[in-house]
Amino acid sequence: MVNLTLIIALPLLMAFTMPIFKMLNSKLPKFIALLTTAFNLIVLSSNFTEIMAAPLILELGGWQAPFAINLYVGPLALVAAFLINGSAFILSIYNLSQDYQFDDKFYLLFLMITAGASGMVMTGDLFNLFVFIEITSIAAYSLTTFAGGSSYEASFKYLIIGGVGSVFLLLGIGFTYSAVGSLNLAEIAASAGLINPLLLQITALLFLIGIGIEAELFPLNFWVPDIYTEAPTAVSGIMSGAVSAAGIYALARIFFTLFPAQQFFNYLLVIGVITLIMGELIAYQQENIKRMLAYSSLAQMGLIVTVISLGTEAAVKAGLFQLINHSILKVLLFISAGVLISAAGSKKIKDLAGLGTKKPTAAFGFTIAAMGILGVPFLNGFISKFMIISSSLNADQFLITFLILAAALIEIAYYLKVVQKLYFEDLEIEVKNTAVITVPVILLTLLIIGLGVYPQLIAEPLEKAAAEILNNSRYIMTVLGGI
Amino acid sequence: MLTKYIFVPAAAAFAAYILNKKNKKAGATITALVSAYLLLSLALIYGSWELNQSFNLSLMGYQLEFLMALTPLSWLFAVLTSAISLLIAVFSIDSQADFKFSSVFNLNFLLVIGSIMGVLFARDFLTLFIFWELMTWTSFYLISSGKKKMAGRAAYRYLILSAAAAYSFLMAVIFIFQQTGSFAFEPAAEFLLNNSAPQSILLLLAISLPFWVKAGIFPLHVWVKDAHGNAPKEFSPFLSGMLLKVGFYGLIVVFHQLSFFKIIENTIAYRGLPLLSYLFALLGAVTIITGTILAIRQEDMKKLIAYSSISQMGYIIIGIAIATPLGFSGSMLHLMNHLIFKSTIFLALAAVIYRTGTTKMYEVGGLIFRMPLTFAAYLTAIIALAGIPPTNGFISKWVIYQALIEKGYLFLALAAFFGSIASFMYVFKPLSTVFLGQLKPQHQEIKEVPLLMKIPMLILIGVIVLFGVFPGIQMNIISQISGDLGIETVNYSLYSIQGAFGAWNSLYIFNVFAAGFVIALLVFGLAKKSKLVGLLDTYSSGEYVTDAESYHYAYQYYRPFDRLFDNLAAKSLTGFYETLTANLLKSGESFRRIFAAGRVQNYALYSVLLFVILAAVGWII
Amino acid sequence: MKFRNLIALVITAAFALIILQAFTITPAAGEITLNEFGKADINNRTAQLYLNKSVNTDNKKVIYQESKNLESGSANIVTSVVANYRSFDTLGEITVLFLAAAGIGVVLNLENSKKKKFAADDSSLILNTGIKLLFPLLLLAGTYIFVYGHLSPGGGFQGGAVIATAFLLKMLSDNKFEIKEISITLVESTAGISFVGLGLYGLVTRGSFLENFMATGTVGQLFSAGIIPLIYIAIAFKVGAELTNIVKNLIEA
Amino acid sequence: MLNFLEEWSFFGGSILLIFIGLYGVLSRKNMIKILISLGLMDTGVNLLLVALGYVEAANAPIINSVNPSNAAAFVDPIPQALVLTSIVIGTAVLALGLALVMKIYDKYSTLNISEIRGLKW
Amino acid sequence: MPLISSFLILIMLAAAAAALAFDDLLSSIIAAGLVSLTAAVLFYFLKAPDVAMTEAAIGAGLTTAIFVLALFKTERGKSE
Repeated sequence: MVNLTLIIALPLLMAFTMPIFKMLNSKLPKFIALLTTAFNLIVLSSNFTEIMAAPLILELGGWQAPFAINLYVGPLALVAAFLINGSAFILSIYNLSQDYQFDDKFYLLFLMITAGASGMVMTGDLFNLFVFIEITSIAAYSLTTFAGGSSYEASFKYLIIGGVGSVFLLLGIGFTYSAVGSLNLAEIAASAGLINPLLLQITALLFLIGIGIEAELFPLNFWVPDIYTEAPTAVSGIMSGAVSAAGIYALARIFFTLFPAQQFFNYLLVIGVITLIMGELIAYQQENIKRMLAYSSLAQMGLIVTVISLGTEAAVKAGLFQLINHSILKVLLFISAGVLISAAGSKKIKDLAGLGTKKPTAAFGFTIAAMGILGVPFLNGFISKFMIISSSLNADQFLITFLILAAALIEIAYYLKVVQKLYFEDLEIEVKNTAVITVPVILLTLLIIGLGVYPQLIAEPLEKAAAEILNNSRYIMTVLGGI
Repeated sequence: MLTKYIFVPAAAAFAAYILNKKNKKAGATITALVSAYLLLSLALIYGSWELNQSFNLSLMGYQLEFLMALTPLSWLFAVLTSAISLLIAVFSIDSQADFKFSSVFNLNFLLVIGSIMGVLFARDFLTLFIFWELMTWTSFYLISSGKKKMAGRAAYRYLILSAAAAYSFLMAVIFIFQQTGSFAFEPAAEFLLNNSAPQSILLLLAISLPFWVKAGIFPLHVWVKDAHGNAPKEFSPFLSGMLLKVGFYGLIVVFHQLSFFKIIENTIAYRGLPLLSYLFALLGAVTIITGTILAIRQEDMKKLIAYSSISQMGYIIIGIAIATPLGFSGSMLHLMNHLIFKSTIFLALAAVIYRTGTTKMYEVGGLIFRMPLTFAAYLTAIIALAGIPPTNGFISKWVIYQALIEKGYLFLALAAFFGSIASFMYVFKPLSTVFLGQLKPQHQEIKEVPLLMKIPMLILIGVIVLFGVFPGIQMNIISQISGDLGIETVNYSLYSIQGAFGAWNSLYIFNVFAAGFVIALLVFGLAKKSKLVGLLDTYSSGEYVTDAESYHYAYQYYRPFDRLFDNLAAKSLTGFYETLTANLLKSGESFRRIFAAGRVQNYALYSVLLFVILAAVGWII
Repeated sequence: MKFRNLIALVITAAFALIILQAFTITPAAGEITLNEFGKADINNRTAQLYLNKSVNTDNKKVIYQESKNLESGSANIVTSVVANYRSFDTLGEITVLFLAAAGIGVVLNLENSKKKKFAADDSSLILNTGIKLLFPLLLLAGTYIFVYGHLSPGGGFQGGAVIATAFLLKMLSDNKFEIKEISITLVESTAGISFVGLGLYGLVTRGSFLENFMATGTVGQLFSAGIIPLIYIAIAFKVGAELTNIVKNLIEA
Repeated sequence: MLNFLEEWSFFGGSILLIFIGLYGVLSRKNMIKILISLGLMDTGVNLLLVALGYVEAANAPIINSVNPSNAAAFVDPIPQALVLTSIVIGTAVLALGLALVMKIYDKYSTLNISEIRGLKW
Repeated sequence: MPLISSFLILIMLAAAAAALAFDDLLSSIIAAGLVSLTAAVLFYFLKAPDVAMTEAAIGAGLTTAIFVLALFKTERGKSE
């Protein structure tokens, strides 16, 4: 019932007024961020049943759907928006115990990166998608620099790659518009079939590169390790939990709706597998725990893209479930790693030895999340790993299944190294006191175990989302229904 | 209601964890109570084989049904698990006094028991996989709570190997699920039967991989030594007693219930046995030989006994692989007997470690004076291990020999003989170094272990002799199992087993030994007592010895024998696995150096390159 | 020419050739391809609806100074697209500039860094007197541009940029000219709030965000085109304040 | 013939500008030059977008006293609106990039990107 | 009209190439400013007055100013 545009409009309003809040009382921005993300979650859940029945079209500016910007919120977009605002909510709880130098600017940027990601997920217009990608990227450039030190280089590198990516994206939008004559995804999809195959291929590749950078695909994701390592913990959390999910959504929306040719899915399959294997192998080498988590999250993104590009409904459902699990687990991993790092005073894994006893909540959070990712039964990772293997075997891709399992094995190797160091080695360094993160850890652990023991909770939205993304003619019908 | 066997230990585990935080002994007592409860309720449901339970769940569009049922085989293993865990729990009430991770230990120990029950009662692959993973994970935590760095690495290697095997299991099982639509054993068995032979064999081998790893058979035995050697002293008996056996439970399920033998019946035979099962038997023989040779070389008592477990596993796999009635019952007998005498040995060694704090044999000596009961327990156990008549070890080895000779496999019989003869050597080494010889000065005031640790050892000694004299008790349940699995049973009575070339009457032999023992006792009692000499009052041909230097010869006990196999032991299999994983992961390093060279312009170049390559690929096709 | 640059040249050349290829495709029957230069067929594009202002209504004719109460009412069609049909994009774009200004403020962490003024010696006489003359004129030109945004070419962005250039020149010419941080942030926030407020008001009254809730008057009049001039005024202040903020940060870094 | 020259000059020209910009980003050592080439690429793309919307002998999409009615032929207004936004986004990104360059310069006191190897791994 | 635009495009491309080729940063910034300026005029030829004004004001004006400021805060500040 509550109009879903508020999910973007309200954070915008709060962001613009953040400097004034800061003048009123310096502690205010923290709580404003928390309240806004909480409000977003309430708005999303209030629309839950309605969207499960039929996708919602929200016209912006009151213009008839396909001829101006409209938001298309289907089950998939709702699930992704829940994921984004959920991780933002939990990270803003985590932020209550943190303090940043320019905290009004931090929370302003934090709200805007969440609103940008939600925008990417809900928009039904191509250029609007470009604008939201730019909002998310520029918020990410600035948020990374809050950690000081060499985060400026990481941010500069990401800016350059983001700049090149936006040029590709703009070229793609230009070609699509001048070929088809409209910027609305449904209208383009309707007449995509008539486009000359060569032009279609060039435009699709332009989009692949442009959005691939956000979706962390293989040759485009070298900014990921630098950014996730140098950025403050909350920023790495929101980037790996929410922004990468939005990137995957955008990639899926573009390729399932506009360019559903099998040839592009084969490209995505190959790129996804390479990202998976490369990510896992390099993650094993890392000594810096945040860099290890960064490579692990880009490997998981590769896994999700691989599974989704198999194209069958079971595969897309498995990919989506893995995306949800990955976001929850990664947010918990980054929060716990953040506390462990500030306790040990160094990002090196070998300095984290023996922290299990001194920092029980953070160590427990890290272990339960690592168990989740490794697919220990009764945790959410197990169900999605099972679904991934059965769907990829169903699409009789034996080599892909073997590679996925081999990658999972390497993953076990490097996560266990850290868990063992935490618990079964003695403490050498004196422990500094750190933030209290019991609330986020408890919330996320309940979510992990809840989804693991009773996944039926989100079975229905997943089924609807997978069905919706796969059948683009229904997407075209719902948007162009009137005309 | 079979799920109670899983949920009771699981619930008790968390209770034990919390209570143990306050009082160190609470955890172990709770484990003992739970195992006793399980043992009792299992005894009550003996015979009701139709007991089963299933509940189905539509999960994410998959119709999954979780089946559980009680079969004679799973009943036997469940009884063995709860019995051995009861004894270990009683033993560890006192022995965990100084153990830092005792609450985590009890939590995981109960979870391991619960998950083993889950594995045993599972009648479909999904439940089996879930509880198998849980068993692996909880035993991983148990092993890594042992000696600091080495336990971590050992547990780490154990988990990686089992995880790799579990994934091959998962892949094969899901493939079958796609063909048959369900995870249960029966539809899978008859699908595999009328499927093309090579594919079924491949599938079944993939399914049996985790069982081979857990059973510690030759190529996959690398984890056993480190895991046993470094695990906490209370967990080693369970690890080598029960965990290795769960692997055999799986193998029996694959061979008989999933009709692996029926499938390979018509494949090429070798000397009257399908080639594949002869290969498995050969693997068993090689395991015996390598286990024995490597056991002799060890200086750490727990590692030595770990290798002896590996070599004893060889006997069991030989029995199962040749699949004759004698062979099968021999291996089941040996499985039970090995569990009993191996846990006695480990408990005795745990008692030694509890008192002296070290696992190195050359650091201790002459403990017979201070810890006579532990010595007695250890002595009876190694007599059983070596296979000397009045004990149960002899019977099972005798039946396996009968089976081998009956089929005329000389090499396997030779390996079995070598295994049991050489076991004298590695068994005698700890006896002489730890218990005999001179008592080290610092161990003068060692006392015997407390009562609660004595009881399990006494019970086990009694069971060794009991089964040695009346094997019939074991044969009842084994014949139930072979009847259920479709293998004809060996005829037996309470105290005799009919082998291929004549029966074995254990009561008669026991009387002879008892008579001999009595006579020896009389002679010892009546004869003149020998003068008690101070241990360190050593006399060495006129040379005047001032300090209390002991002539107790313990280090590198069998140096001449070891020199024979030095080059063989050098090429240990673990080295092979280490190098394999090392350079696989080194490729990751080179991958990183090529691509993440840190220059942002390279990154931008790769994105444009991707565009050009994909355009070219699209243009060519 | 270093070897690395050669590879880069070859790859970029290949990229450019592929893009060029997109223009040289000869369309087979019924296929859509890019039209040649100057041949963009507007009539089956959404642009045609914007030109006829017939998205919700099926209006045909838009006559300067005559047609009344059209759906968008702005004479300058580009302004109607930017501020009315696709005003959500412009809102997004304003946020990008806002985040960039905030980001620069953080990166150069101005608040506690000592005020290092621009080291240029006091600039030449001509520059000072010229700017003293030009400053008010530039402000006037900027205001004209964004106030007449919906009638003649120009609008919020261009007006804001001109105002920012005026302040830039002022700051360059004399070092004592100091804009307090508070005033810039206040202008920025109020302008942002008013833009989003307009959108929310549209949402509350007309049911969808950024919907025009005022009468659109006759095309070509100053007071016409509903909320478009209001939006453009808000945009002008916001862009002006932000660009001045960016320039001020760069000068004082 | 003239139209052919015009077509090739606009489309070809803008793509060449993108090519120069992209080559600049990939090859130049100096960080400010990289940002300049990024700016060039943006200008090139904007030029291409507007050129795609150009109609021969049509006038600017503004109804004023010169062409009072919408019956006359107009150029496509949508690419112009898009380019308006993309120019400002490009400038915002460049400004942030320059601020980062200044900060990196304070630390490494060089603008040569190959000497900034802080993030080895 | 077409001849002038082709000529302007040539100037723009030359200025762009010069922007990369110059060693002195200030002259390459000025060359980039020239590119934006010619682009603004070209937008005018493409009947896009709004875009021309934006490109002139923001592209040529402010961006060049920002680049020069950044230059004087880094390299050029050092050499003086």
